[in-house]
Amino acid sequence: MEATLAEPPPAFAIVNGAPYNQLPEDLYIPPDALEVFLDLFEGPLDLLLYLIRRQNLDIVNIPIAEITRQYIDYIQMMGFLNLELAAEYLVMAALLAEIKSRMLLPRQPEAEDEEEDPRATLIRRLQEYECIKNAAEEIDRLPRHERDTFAIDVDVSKLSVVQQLPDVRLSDMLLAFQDVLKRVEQLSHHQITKEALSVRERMATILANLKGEDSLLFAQLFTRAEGRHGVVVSFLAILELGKERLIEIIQPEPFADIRVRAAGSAAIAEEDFQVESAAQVG
Amino acid sequence: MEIKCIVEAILFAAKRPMTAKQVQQVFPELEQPDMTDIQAAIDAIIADYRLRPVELKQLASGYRFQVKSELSRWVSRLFEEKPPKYSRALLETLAIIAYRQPVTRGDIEDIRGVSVSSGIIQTLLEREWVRVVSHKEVPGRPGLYGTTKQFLDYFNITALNELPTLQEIKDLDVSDIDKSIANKHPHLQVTSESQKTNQPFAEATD
Amino acid sequence: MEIKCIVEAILFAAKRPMTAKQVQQVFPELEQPDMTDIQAAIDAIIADYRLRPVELKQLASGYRFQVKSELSRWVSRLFEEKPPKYSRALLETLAIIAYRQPVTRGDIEDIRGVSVSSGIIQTLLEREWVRVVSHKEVPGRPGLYGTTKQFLDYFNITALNELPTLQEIKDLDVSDIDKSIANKHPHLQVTSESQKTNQPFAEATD
Repeated sequence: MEATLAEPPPAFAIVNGAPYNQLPEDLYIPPDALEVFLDLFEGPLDLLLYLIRRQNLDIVNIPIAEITRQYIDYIQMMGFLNLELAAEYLVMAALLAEIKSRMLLPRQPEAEDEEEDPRATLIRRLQEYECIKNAAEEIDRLPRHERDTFAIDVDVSKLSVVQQLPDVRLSDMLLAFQDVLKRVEQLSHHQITKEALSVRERMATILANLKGEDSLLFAQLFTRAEGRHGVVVSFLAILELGKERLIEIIQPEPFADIRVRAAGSAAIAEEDFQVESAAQVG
Repeated sequence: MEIKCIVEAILFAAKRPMTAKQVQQVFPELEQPDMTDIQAAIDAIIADYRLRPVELKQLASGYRFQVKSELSRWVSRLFEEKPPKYSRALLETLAIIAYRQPVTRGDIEDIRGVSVSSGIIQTLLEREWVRVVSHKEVPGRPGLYGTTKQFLDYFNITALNELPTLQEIKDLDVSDIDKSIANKHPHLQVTSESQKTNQPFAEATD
Repeated sequence: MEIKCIVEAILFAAKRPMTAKQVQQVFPELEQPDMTDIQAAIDAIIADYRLRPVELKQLASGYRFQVKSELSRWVSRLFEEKPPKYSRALLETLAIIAYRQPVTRGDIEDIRGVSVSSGIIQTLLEREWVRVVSHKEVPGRPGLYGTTKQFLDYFNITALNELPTLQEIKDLDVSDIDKSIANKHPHLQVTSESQKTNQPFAEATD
């Protein structure tokens, strides 16, 4: 199909001097060929260029009236086939029609200097577009990576390489946090409570200690060596963890040892208990 | 160890183009050869590989070893994925940016006579072939696009002036157009031309 | 085109070791050389590169061009470029984990008001600055993150409460932060100079 459209024009393409009494050959292309029309042409300038080039015309010498007729024939055919046409094609048709109608009017020499001849504008645009179109084709022919030239890939995995990691300054981190705090203050529903940092740290430590343990004795969460301050920190951490439902503090019966376990293990224990009781009922 | 040997190893190991300066800086600080020595080594390596299937090629962002294009027929068969194909619209947009930079999207559309899809600009930006170099001080402050070194690298050239030269656009004189039309196509100016072509839209919308 | 030339190009372009058989199969079906020719080409190439800084080496899974290990000392510096800086998002995430631990990723997102990429958490885990201390008993059992001993070591503190309090952070301005840390922990002032000196390569060459 593409070949049909792109084929050099038949004898009728002899333009200079020859009148056009018949529709361009293109219009006898089967309709489905025209459906590739929009893919084939990159817009109205491209179509115009095609019409000009297929007749071996010089852009500067194009017979505007004839090219206009051919162009509009094309556009009409598109209309008949109900193919969706980009607005640009219609704008160009209007421009061509305008140029043609101007040419039919008698010349007013004094007015000519004031506004540019629309033909000149069109011709300049066609030239500019053709230049770019050719340049694009030449760029396409340049040897390009992935198609014509290929990266070499030499193995370097055997080399001993130490990957350096980015450095962070504490002040950078604190400044970043300052921004967070400012943002949080603006959103009133968030509140960053001000527990002492040692408490938050201890909370994480206690959770980590509980990991993999069924439960720990309450007393095991305190270290005598830390003194009174350490005990207070641990105690506050346990309370905070309880409040945030991250741990459970349990005492199976009065005066028994208080135990602490991670919230997860509690859920598992309950499941076990339910299974057991079900078994008993059964 | 010979400088040339080290330079060659560095250029083989680097997975990107390297300038002579960058090669120099790979050497430990106290052992860095002069730039002239680095350059001499590079030139010698280029000569060494002249007859081999790989070459040390100078690109916009430095020197890179690559398989010569004469071998693409065989080497391309190594990869299951076909190399990306670029549409005419994309190549034309790229050409306009390359030859007319800095340009806005509007400028591109003026030259091509059709709108430019955002997909095309997006693809060019993602491939890092073009970038927004500035903004035009008109309403909307549209981005002005220019090409990058990666674009030159990809097409195996070192500078924009190695692109194919644009054919010159002839200056035109409107009176010439009239003359040439009048001389060569006398029939085109007669009124019989007005026939059916004057009402394209009425017909087209039927 | 000579067989050796094509084989060499294929081995340079392949991103993996290639057996002689695999090399043969890269040739178009009707042009495939005999295995003996392929093997002869490979042997010739190995000989050609004997004195160069790269070599064609036979590995368990095939032939692969490698930079010779003698050049490790020079070439490895290629990959030791100054590492990129961590993003603002990463620093914020790290600070939130430090000050609000134990927290889930959801908590961090709530505080920051934007989502936290898994890449950030991954990086922090890989640097061993944070760890999963437990899981929260809500649907999905998200991990609860806390800081590590390595985090304290990296920032040269012995316990978290040596960090400025929330109130102090709010009140401080940029220069004060450095000062206040410097006063409390004079050793904390990390200067960019000290980073330069511990480039691993400098150490390696000692």
